[in-house]
Amino acid sequence: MIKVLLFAHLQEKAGRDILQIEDSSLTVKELKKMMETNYELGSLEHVMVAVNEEYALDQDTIQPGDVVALIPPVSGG
Amino acid sequence: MIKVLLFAHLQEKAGRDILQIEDSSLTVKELKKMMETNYELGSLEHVMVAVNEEYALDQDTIQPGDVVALIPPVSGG
Amino acid sequence: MNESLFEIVKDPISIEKITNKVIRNEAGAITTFVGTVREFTYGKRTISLEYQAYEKMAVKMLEQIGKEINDKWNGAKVAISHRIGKLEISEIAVVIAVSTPHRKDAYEANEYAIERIKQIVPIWKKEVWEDGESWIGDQLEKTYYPEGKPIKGV
Amino acid sequence: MNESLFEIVKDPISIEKITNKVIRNEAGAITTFVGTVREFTYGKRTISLEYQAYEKMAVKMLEQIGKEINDKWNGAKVAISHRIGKLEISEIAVVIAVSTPHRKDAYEANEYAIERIKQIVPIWKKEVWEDGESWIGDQLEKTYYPEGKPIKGV
Repeated sequence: MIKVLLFAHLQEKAGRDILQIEDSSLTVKELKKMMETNYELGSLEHVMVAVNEEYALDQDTIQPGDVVALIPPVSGG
Repeated sequence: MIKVLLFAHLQEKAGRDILQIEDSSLTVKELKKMMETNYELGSLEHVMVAVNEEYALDQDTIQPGDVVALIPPVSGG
Repeated sequence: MNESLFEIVKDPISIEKITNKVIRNEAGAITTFVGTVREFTYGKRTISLEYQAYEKMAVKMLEQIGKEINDKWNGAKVAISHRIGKLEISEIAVVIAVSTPHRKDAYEANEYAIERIKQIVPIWKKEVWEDGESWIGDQLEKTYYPEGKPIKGV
Repeated sequence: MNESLFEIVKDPISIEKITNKVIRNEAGAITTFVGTVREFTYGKRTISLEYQAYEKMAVKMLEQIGKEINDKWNGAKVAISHRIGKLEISEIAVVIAVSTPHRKDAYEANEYAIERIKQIVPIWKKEVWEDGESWIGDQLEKTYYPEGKPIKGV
């Protein structure tokens, strides 16, 4: 199982702050595509992905047990 | 009468923080020369002069009643 | 001294407290940046703001910014506190304090910190206006990450 | 609000108090510079410092710096407090707070203020070391004033 954390407008769109997906393993790119298809999150083109609190690249692999976060463009400061 | 205020090492050299000079009127340059000659202040080459709290030029005139200050290179901040 | 130099907080931030974290005998220059909630942005009136963070990762990223600054400016000490939750106009959202032996470094390193916060720290701002509200993204207007993640700072 | 934005003081300076003077609804960025007494300068150990000022003129010059900043950076608000008398290691000598609508201006204007203080404000520092003491002049190592007075800032 992989946990996916949602923030900001993605959290509001999904109506929750965490999703659980059953999958053996997949790439970041695959995860983004799956999120776009299965949940009504809109385009994730400009959304970054963090795996276990580190920014990840499209080709990085996500393993069961990982905590993933979808990071829309940040606006702190 | 013209008041001349002294600060920092000039004050210590002169042993006081204010001098009074009797003079009708003189230029800043003349004042500096007179100070060098009559008081043991050392060279005033790098010392600026303020007249009534404004920086003055060598050729500016000091009138009786003016408050003059000898301003060695500053070191605040 | 067990206090944390990099933190996400829910209560008002004391400028004095954050600045004092970096005051040291050997560093004569300290710069503090204070970011407050502005009433008008491009003519639009903000009523209040709400900040949300991925807290654990945000703290990690703030720590990373501290490390980057130490690599770039010798002898710098950095403390950053970012507040989240609802903030009113004029309230403090972020305080960055940097001390260095030399003055120029304190300004440069501090400005670097705020730029990096706006690039890599997972914090989001929701603006509430008189006629609606919206999550604000992309303050730097650089949504495109060619590497798929923020550019490395070092 | 009757408080003074530019002042020479004899008691410890509160960073928070000076910074609060410039916080405004319309300015989202505040930079604060804090200058403290450094223990070591070029390897020489300082025990304590004494600052002396030509107070009336010093306040006037601080006000002038404020005006120069307003001419150069639109919508900036500046507050400067400089302490005089005897100061111990790590104590605060000067606090400069600048608020501006835009971040970059707040850094630039603040750095301009400290540079100008070191040029035109009649304040002098006496350093006390283990083996003696001396009035320090010319922190910028620019003793030569071709015009006979400091170069105009504007």
